[in-house]
Parts: sequence; C-alpha cells; structure tokens
Amino acid sequence: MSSITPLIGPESGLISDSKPAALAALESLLSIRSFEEAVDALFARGLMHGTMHLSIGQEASATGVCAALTSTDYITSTHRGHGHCIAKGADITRMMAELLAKQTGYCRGRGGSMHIADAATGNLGANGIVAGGIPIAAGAALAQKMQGKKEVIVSFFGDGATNEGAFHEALNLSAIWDLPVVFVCEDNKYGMSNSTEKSMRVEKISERAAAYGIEGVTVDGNDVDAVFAATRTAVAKARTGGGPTLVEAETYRWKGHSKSDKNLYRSKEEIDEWKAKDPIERFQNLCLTKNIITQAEIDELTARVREVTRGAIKDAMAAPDSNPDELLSGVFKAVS
Amino acid sequence: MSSITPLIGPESGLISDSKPAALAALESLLSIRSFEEAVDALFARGLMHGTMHLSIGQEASATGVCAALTSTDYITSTHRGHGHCIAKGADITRMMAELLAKQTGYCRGRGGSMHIADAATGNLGANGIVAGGIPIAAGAALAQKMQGKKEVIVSFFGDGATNEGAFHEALNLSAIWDLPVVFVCEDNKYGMSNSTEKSMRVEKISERAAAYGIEGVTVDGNDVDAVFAATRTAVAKARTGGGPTLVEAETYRWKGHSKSDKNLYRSKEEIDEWKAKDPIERFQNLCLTKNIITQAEIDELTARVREVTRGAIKDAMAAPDSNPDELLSGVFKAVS
Amino acid sequence: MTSRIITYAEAIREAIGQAMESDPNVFMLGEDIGIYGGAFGVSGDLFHRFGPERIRDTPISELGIVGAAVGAALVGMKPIVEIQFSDFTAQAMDQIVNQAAKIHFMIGGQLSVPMVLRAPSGSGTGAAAQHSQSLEAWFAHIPGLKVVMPSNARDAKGLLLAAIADPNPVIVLEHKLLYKTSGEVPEEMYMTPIGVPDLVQEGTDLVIVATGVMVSRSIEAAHQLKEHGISASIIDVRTLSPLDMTLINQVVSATGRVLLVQEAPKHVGYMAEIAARIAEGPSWKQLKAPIKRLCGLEIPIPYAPQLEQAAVPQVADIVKHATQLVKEN
Amino acid sequence: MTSRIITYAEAIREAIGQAMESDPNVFMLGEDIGIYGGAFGVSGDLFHRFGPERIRDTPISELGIVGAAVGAALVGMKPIVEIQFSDFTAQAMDQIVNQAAKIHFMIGGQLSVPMVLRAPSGSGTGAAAQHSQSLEAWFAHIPGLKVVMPSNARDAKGLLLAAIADPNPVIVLEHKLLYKTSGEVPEEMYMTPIGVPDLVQEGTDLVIVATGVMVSRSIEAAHQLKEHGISASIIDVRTLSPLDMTLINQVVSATGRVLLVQEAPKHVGYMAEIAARIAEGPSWKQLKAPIKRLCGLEIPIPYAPQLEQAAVPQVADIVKHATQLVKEN
Ligand SMILES: Cc1ncc(C[n+]2csc(CCOP(=O)(O)OP(=O)(O)O)c2C)c(N)n1
Ligand SMILES: Cc1ncc(C[n+]2csc(CCOP(=O)(O)OP(=O)(O)O)c2C)c(N)n1
Ligand SMILES: [Mg+2]
Ligand SMILES: [Mg+2]
Repeated sequence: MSSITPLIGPESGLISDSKPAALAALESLLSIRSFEEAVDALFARGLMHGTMHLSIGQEASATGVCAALTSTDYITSTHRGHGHCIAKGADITRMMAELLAKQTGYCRGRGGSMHIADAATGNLGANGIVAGGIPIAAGAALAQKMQGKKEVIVSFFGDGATNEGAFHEALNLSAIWDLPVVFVCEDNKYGMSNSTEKSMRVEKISERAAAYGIEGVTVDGNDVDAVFAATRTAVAKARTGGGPTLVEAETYRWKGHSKSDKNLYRSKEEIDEWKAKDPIERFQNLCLTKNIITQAEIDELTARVREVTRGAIKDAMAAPDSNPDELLSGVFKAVS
Repeated sequence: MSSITPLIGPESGLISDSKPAALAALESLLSIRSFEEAVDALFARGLMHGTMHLSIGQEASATGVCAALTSTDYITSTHRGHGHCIAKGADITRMMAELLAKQTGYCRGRGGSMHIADAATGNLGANGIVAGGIPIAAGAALAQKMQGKKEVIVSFFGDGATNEGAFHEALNLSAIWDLPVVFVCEDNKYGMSNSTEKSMRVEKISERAAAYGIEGVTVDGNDVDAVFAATRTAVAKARTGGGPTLVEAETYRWKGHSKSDKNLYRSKEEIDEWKAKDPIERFQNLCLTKNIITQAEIDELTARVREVTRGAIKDAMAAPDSNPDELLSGVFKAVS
Repeated sequence: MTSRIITYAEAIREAIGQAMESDPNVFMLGEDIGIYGGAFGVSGDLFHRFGPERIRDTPISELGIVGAAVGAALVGMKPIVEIQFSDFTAQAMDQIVNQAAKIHFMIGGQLSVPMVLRAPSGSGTGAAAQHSQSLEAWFAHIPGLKVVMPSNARDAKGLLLAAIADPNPVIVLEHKLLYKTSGEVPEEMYMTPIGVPDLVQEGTDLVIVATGVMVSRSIEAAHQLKEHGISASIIDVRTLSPLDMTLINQVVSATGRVLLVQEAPKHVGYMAEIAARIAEGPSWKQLKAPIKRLCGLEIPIPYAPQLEQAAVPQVADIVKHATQLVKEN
Repeated sequence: MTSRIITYAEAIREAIGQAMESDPNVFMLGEDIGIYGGAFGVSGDLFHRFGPERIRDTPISELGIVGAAVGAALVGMKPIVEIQFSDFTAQAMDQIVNQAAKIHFMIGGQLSVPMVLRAPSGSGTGAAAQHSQSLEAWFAHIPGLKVVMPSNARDAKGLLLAAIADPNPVIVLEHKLLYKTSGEVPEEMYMTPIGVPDLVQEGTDLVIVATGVMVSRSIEAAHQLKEHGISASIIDVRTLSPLDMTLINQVVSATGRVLLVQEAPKHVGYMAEIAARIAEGPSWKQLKAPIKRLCGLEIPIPYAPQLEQAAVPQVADIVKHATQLVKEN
C-alpha cells in the first residue's frame, strides 16, 4: 500500500493556514506530479502500452477538490484521471500495476489508464468517454439522496466535455432533483486541439450553470486554496440539500493531450506562461511565505514522494502479468 | 392544391397594422385550427390510423414565425408539426392525404403525421424524435453559410426538447459558427405530462441562451404580432451574419398530448384559463379594434377555410391508397 | 401458486410493484411514468402506491436517465429505467453500451451495474419509422448486456423479476402489441431463468423459432398449419443473450426443418445468429431442408396500415413459408 | 492509371482531397481534424489545403456533428463526418439511425441524405473497451445505411470515393491498425463499387471470408497454411451492406468448406449473417463441413496487450481453425 496521507480540508480558513492540511496537500501535489512524470518516462522508454493523458500542471484542482471531501464521498473521473485518483487516496502501486498491465492492477489489467476505479476510496472510475461520467455522478448522487445518506459526489470533467449533450442532461437532472453533486470542470483551455474560445461562446464555463438555475463559480485552478474553498462551499451546500454547483477551475496542461500530440494548436509562449504559474511551486512559496511549512520539510517530502513512486514502479513491475484465463468470467457478476 | 395565401410579414410595424398581412395571418390561424379539428374528428371516428399531436391553441407561434420568413427560407418541425407545415405553405390536401395513408400524401403514406416534409416550401420535416430536428437545422444553416446563400433556417421545438442533449449541442455549434438559424421554442408548459416547473430550474427557457453566448427572448406565444416581431428581428440578425437567437413563445396546447392522454397532470381550470387566451379570437378582436379587418371578412374567411378543409378531406379520401409495391425501392435514392 | 388471467402490461406492473415492496432499493425512472401512468400505461397506479421518489418522472433526456441509472446502480440501488419507445435507446446508447455493459469488466470486477432497462419494441401501431423498430440484435451483440424479450404475460413477469434480481445490466424488450394481451400469471413472485428458451409446443414436421410478437403469430400459424396436416414445434427464444442452444438443437434435430421468424429486418438480425449456430452445430447434419428465415423487410417501418403490415411477417406469411418448407423438402 | 505505394491513411486523405477539389459541396467535419490533422493523422494537411471552413473542426459533440451533417446533406452539401473512434457513434446513434438512415424513405423520397460517416474501428492499440469496438453489425442491420469496411489502401480510396458519390448515407468503418499499412493505390479518382465483395486469392481446400483487419491476417494465415499443404481462397466482404452473395456462394460451393473470420464478438455479429445466407442458400448442399466462425470473444476489449490479443483472432488462430476444418472434414 502506498497512498498519500489523507487530505484534510480545514473547516474554516485555507489549506495554507493549517500545517497538517498544507503538508497533506503538498504530498498530493507532489505525488501526482511524480506519478505522471514516471508514467511519461515509462512510455517514452516503451515500457508502457496504450495511451495516456497526463495532468501535469493541473495538480491543484484534483488536490483542492479532494481536500473538501470525506473519504466516503465519491468522485467520477476522466481520461485525465490519475490526479483525481491519487488525491482521493488510491494505492499508487496498484495504479502503476494497472498501467503496466498487471494482475494486481486496479482493473486486473483490463482497463488501463482510462478506466481506473477504486471502490475503496469512492472513485467510481475514470472514463474513456468525454462527459461519460457526468450522468453517472448524477445517478450516484440520486442514490445518496434516496438512501438518506450524507455522501456527496464530485464529478470531474474538462472544458471540452461541457459541449456534450451528456453534460447538459446530467446538470439538468441534478438541478431539478437538488442532488448532492458538485460538478468540477477542469478548464485547461483545450479539448484536445480545440480551444475554449473556438468551441464555445461563453467567456467562463461557469456561465453555463445559468441554463440549469444553479450556481456557477470560476476559480483559479492553479491555486489549491481557491479550489478548496470553492469546493468546500459547494460540498456543504450539496450535503445539506442545497443541490448542485458548477465549479470551474481554470488551469492548463503542460504536456500534449496524449502521446500523439505535436502541440500545433498552441504556442510555446503560451505553454511557458502557464509553466510559470506552476501550481506546486506556487503553493510551496505560499506556505514558505506564510511560515506554515519549511524548506526542509518540502525537501523531505519531495524525496519521500519520489521514493514512493520508485517503489510503486518496482513493486508493480514485479507483479504477475494480467491473466487471460479469467477474461470470460469477468464480463458478468455471478448471479447469487 | 390548397395552400394558404402566403404569409406576408411587413418590414416594419406589426401584422395587425397591415390589412393583407393580417388577412393572411388570420387565414393561417384559421386553417391550422380547422385542419387540427378535422383531424381530431377523423381520429375520433376511427378513420385515421397511428397517433397525432394537435397544435390547437398554438396557432399563433407557427403563424407569427412563418410570417417572418421568405418562401425559400427553411424550417425543421416536430411531432406537433401540422401548424408549422401549413403556415410554411404546404398543400393541405397532400397533408390530409398523408394522414389518411394515401399514395398522394407528402410521404406516399410512409411517414404519417410525424414525418411530413415539404421540400417545395422549405419544410425539412417534422420529426418523431424530440429535439431531433435541432441539429439538422444547424446543419442546414451551415450549408447556407458555406454556399453563400441568404436563406435562414427556423428550428421549431417544444419546451421538453430543451432538456435533450441534442438541443445543447446544436445551439452550441450554431453559436460558435454564427449560423443563420433561429431557434423557436414553443413553450406550451408541458412535455407530455412533465411541466416545465418540474423539468427545469430556469424561469424562462430563453435563459438557456446564456450557455451559448447568444441572445434569448421570451414572447407571448399567443400574440401573432409579438411572435412575428421577435422572429423578424432574429431572422434579420441571422440573415446578416449575426448568428442564432433563441426565441421562446409561451403558449399552451388545449388538447391532450396525443390520443391516449387523460390530462391527469393538469387541471381543468388551467386549461380553461388558457382557452380564454385563444390566440385566434384575440387576433381577430385586435384587428377589429384596429379596424384592419371587418367582421364580414372574418366570417367569409372562416367559411372559406372550412370549405378548403372539407375539400382536402374529400380529395384525400378519393386518392389511391399508398402502394406497398414500392417499399423496397424507396429506401435508397438510386445511384446516378 | 395462484394464477389469474391478467394482461402483459399488468404482469409487468405487478413484477415491479412486488420487487419494490420487497427491496427498498428498487425504483423506477423514466418519462411520464408518474401521474400519466406511462406512455403505454405500464406503470399505471405505481405512482400512487410508491410516490414520486420511487416512481420518478424525468425530463426528456434518455442519455441522462440511463446514465443516472448506471450511477445509482453502481452504489447499490436497483434502478428500472423505462425508455418510452425502444427507438430512443439510440439517444442513450453511450450509457448502455460504453458504460453499463462494460464497467464491471473494465474495472476488474470491483463494482457492478445491477440495472434493468425496459423498452417497448416493434411495429403495428402506425407510429412509423422512428417509433417501431426492433433493435434486439444491437443489444444482443454487446458483451456485458443480458437481453430478454418476453412474448407473453407470464414471462413478462418472470423475466422481469429475474432481470431485477440479476446483478448485471439487463435489457427487457417488451412488445407494444402485447401490452393488452392476456395470459395466466401466478400471483406470487417467481423468476423465469435468463438463458433458457421455451418450448411452446411440440410438433413433428418443422420447428418455428420466434421472438417477441412473432411467437403468438407462430402459434396462430401452427393452428392453421395443423388444418393442412402440418405439425409444428414452436420455440420462443425468450432470452436472446445469453442463449443456450440445447433445446433448439434438439428440436431441430428431431424435426429436420427450421423456420426462423423475427420482426426485425433480416440482414444481420438476431435470427442470423440462430441460423449460424444451427449451421455450425450438431443438428446441422439432421437438416432435411435449408434453414429458412422469415423476417421484416429491409425498410424503415412505414406509417400506412397496409404498408406496415407488408413490412413484417404476418400469420399468413408464416403459414406460407412453413408449408413451403415442409412440402418442398 | 498510375499507381504508387502509399498508406491506407494517405489513400483516404487523397480521396477526400480529390473529392473536395472536384466538388465544392464536399466538406469534412469532426473533432481535431484541423490543425491537429486528426486523431489518427488522416486529415493531415487537408486543413492547410482547404482551410477551416471546409476542414471544419468541431467541439466534442458527436450527436450535434452528425445532425449537422444530416442537415447540410438535406440541402445539397456532401459532408464527410469523422468520428474519432467508432465507439463514439453511440453518442450520435439517433442522428445516424433514426434520422440519416430513414429520412429519404420516411418523407417519400422528396429529399436524400448524401453524407459519409468515417470512423476508426477495432482493437490492437491498447485503448481498451471504450475505444476498440467493432460495431459494423449495428450499422449493417439498419435499412437505409450502406456500410463499407476497407481492408487495404486501394479499397480505402476507392470505397470512400464511391461513398462520397453515393446519394445515400454511407458508413465507412476504417481500422486503426491499417492506417499505417501500405499498398498500391492509383493516383486518379476511381470508385470501388459498393455491394461487391473481393476475391483476394483463390484456393481449393477452403474459403476464408473476412472483414477489416482480419483480411490481412487471413492472407498471412493462408501463407502459413500453404506450407502445411492447405490451399485457401480468401474473400474480403468489403461492403457489408448491401451484400451480394454471388461470389461467396460460388467459392463456398467450389471449396466446400468455409471459415468466417471477424474481430467483433461472435454473438449476433456480422458473420452470423454470412453463415445464415450460406445455410439458406444454393451452396449449402456443397458443404463438406459445418460452417465455422472464428470471432472475437464475448468480452469488452481489454487493455493489457496479452489480454487484448487473446480477445480477437490472431494469425495463429486462423491457421489453427482452418487446418482443423480441412483435416477433420
Ligand atoms: C465522446 C468522446 N468524444 C471524443 C473523445 C476523444 N477525446 C478524448 S479526450 C478529448 C478531449 C477532452 O477535452 P476536455 O474535456 O477539455 O478534457 P482534457 O483532455 O482537456 O482534460 C477527446 C476529444 C472521447 N474520448 N469521447
Ligand atoms: C427522444 C424522444 N424521447 C421521447 C419521445 C416521446 N415524446 C414524444 S413528444 C414528447 C413530449 C415533447 O414535449 P415538448 O418538446 O415540450 O413538445 P410538445 O409535445 O409539448 O409540443 C415526448 C416525451 C420522443 N418522441 N423522442
Ligand atoms: Mg480541456
Ligand atoms: Mg411542450
């Protein structure tokens, strides 16, 4: 087992005001970055199969959002889901094992990067279908409400996903039924090569909330505190019967959409501009300025996280390959 | 041939300010009502097959909208499409023949009420799929733009249709491409049994335009003048490259959704309230008050329209039944 | 068990009511299933018995509805989705096929999707091409979905209860012409096993294998055939996926002639699979005549009554083809 | 005609480019087909040659895109839609099946829908269950759609040009593993007729009938079979709907043994139709062995390479089954 320290969102104030919260958040940020960089390297070396969608540059939204959730709250995730998965508390070794097509992976090697789920931490699954998880989140939220539970569902999705009919239908259902769900749009400015300026006429994606009579807010998605605070408000509202909120976190992906991307649709300057807004450096500097964490602690954490990633790769690589013999029995759950 | 006198929308001022325009509009209103009542009676007498969706009470929106269109402009229509079809200038005898499953019907008896189209008058077709015509309208508008034409497309749909993903995707595409299309939502307060209050959280459907960065307006859908004026503005904008508008026309259907409807979801009082707002009576009274049309003209027109309907039924009934022998050859257009 | 004569629609309603009484996690969602009672009257008074939370009226948004069912099922509910006409599953295909059918497998078995999707199929009501399709072949082709097609009131109840009890997504394709037909149905809860075809009647000259409304048409045809001295077995496929060929192979071997009857167009339809399995299987050698399919024409369903009837097999067509098959071989 | 060796992707691009040059109404729309050049690089430089109006990048909204194509086609344009992975046709199924396929028929022939929908099918890239399906059976089952599945660069161009020239909706299912394969392709415009299967090679012991990437695997398998003294004919179905059985019946009659190979799961898949037609048809009496289908397993496509390979027929599987068929019968 190698999960991050559970994220602790303070009940009032910001993450950067609380040492344990800040340390946990930093661990999450660093773990996501480290995991993604390791995956990138493994792919580059031909050790990984399939495709991948890295969230380098977007670590603050996964971290800030999950800090506002309890361990029994749920998320639905996306093709760019490693960050969500880690922030929600998944075992990094089992994630790595999945990507390496191992039997010990979250999906026994059947799903790969785009389908990792973790029932234990409430991650209902990444999704290879853009916007595919949004109606599912609405349904999971409906179940909480009908069962009288207090759990909230966060549905992560990208800017591009908001152009799909699934987004529209799911937000409308959630709105009319006051469901305990928070819609988190990670607006990284592009759906593959298509910029938000070209693919929609609204300035802010949060304006789309108006069509459902719900609240929409836009936050700086590279600011852990801002993401956390907006999500905390939305989660509290959802948990107490106030219905859904659309939270837009403005951020940027540093890497190409997937391996085949030549970045022809955006400029090097734009990428560099956003790299200068690195959410991790920024959070570290904030915590240093506020004297909440020391440089030594940062160094120690950075080293420890790297060690965890290395260990995860090692353990995952040593695990048995996924087993073709159980394929046919894996399709249906046995009727009891 | 028995089509209405082409609707003439004045370039400025209202329909009720112009005698020829008012007479044409009244002919349209009365023809729709007369057609629908005839269809209702034929069904009741077991002379018609299938199902039907009547637009009695909604005549003003079809009429006001089509008065703002030229004969070469296009519409896409709905399951509740008889009114649109008549207002756009279709041959009432061929419509009746279609409903009576005749070879001379618009669809040779293959389509019935839900699939009447009339290529000659730019009616691209009713649609049995709620919201099915909206993306089609966007595409027809895209074609006008790409071909450098000046034609505008009006897409009719109901309040319920705005909850479908197709509505969302089509409006977004039309908005980003500045397409010459006007989205006309006939908000008759119910999608089958589901009221707008229960199926959406917005007060006005026109608010949904905000999600696409386009203009949305709500008008009294039982007021021919108001519908016409709003559509004229939207059409002018669309025709000159200004892109789409969402026009919501608030109205009401007097009859059940279809034949099987027991009206359990609404009260008799509500229905009566709306019957008191009869768009036809209202338009007649307005024209009388304004001294634009005389009572004698109204009576003459009413009688003439009834005669046309009766003639249409008679001619349609006398036509040959649709021919099963051409079914197989009707699926594909022959490759030339 | 105590049986009564009730309609197919009543049998479905009874199954849902009993399942909801016995399991608080079972609920229904769909368009106009509440106070309206359902487009075909299937939910009827369930709204009054169970209220708007559990008989949940939805806006017109099939993709959202099915997606919501998938999500609810993933976390322990047992949703029963009603899609008003099976044609509108086209709107929801992503959630049915890319999500519901695959999630359990894709995530290594961690969670499952115990949902039921009911939808009326088929032609015969003059509703034309977008309201009359028979799309069972689509669903049956997708690994991860179970597909049933009850042809009578008894199975409508039993298969639905089995579908509700199943921890996997089950597609129940009802037939709109059958809703008002009646049959003997036990009062108690019972399950018709998913995976087992039904031998409707035994005969010696040929076997008619049919689905949906074609089962009752085949029964009527068999009466007429009997008058012409032809004795037909009839098998109701009933559960299209998974399909157990044991019974079909047996009866095909015994009769040596097989007529496969479906409402859907022939090309790449469900009966192609039955034909292929027979051709590949042990009964192949016993065939006295080539396999024969009698199916809908390769056309969208037309509106006009005479066209609609010409588009899909009628009793007379079954009689004619069965007679030919026996007489000419 | 002058031919050169180019890739399957290049052949498709060339067809689109030539069609766009010769007809101003032809245009392309889809996700990331512009400056990105397409998810599989198919549109490539077309954006630079024809500009953003005619190589039209769209938001992620498959239903809207296909609907827009239907609308544009109805009023005289010739849209070519690219759906990034054929799995996402699930999102657009209403516009494909309830609109495009039916409009011409439903409205009595007044208008037609001359559109082309291209989409990469199939597994083999580790993209897992939602990006690897082979859904040809769905489309082939729908009256009003024509369906082609080019297995090589030459047909990729010729079938696409035929699809663009066709006044009806045509679904072109490409295979993602084939994009980088090469073959001889004429420079000029030419059409491969829709409706005619291709006899890839002639042999005497059995005929392998295959679709998509299974055609090249069958060719490789036939080489190996030859070394074992088995001589195989190969037929590439190529146009799945409409399907002309003349050639298949001829070759089945001549060889007496038939192996049907597809990537999609077997149950209610396309090859069931070929099996059924053979079983119903004139070559039935010439069969020396039962018809045999070799298909994908009844599972969603898994991610891990060894699982993915186990999920669909490989060359060795074809060799094994062909050998058995010949040796045991
Ligand atoms: C329904 C569907 N359409 C298209 C795709 C291909 N695709 C995968 S990710 C992606 C871009 C998604 O953009 P966005 O939602 O903004 O998320 P991001 O990749 O930026 O995180 C596309 C087009 C898909 N997987 N599913
Ligand atoms: C996709 C789809 N879902 C459901 C239906 C069944 N249906 C037909 S009309 C209708 C109500 C439509 O409501 P609205 O859009 O408000 O139009 P109105 O009937 O009020 O004119 C429904 C649910 C359908 N035809 N298509
Ligand atoms: Mg994005
Ligand atoms: Mg309405």
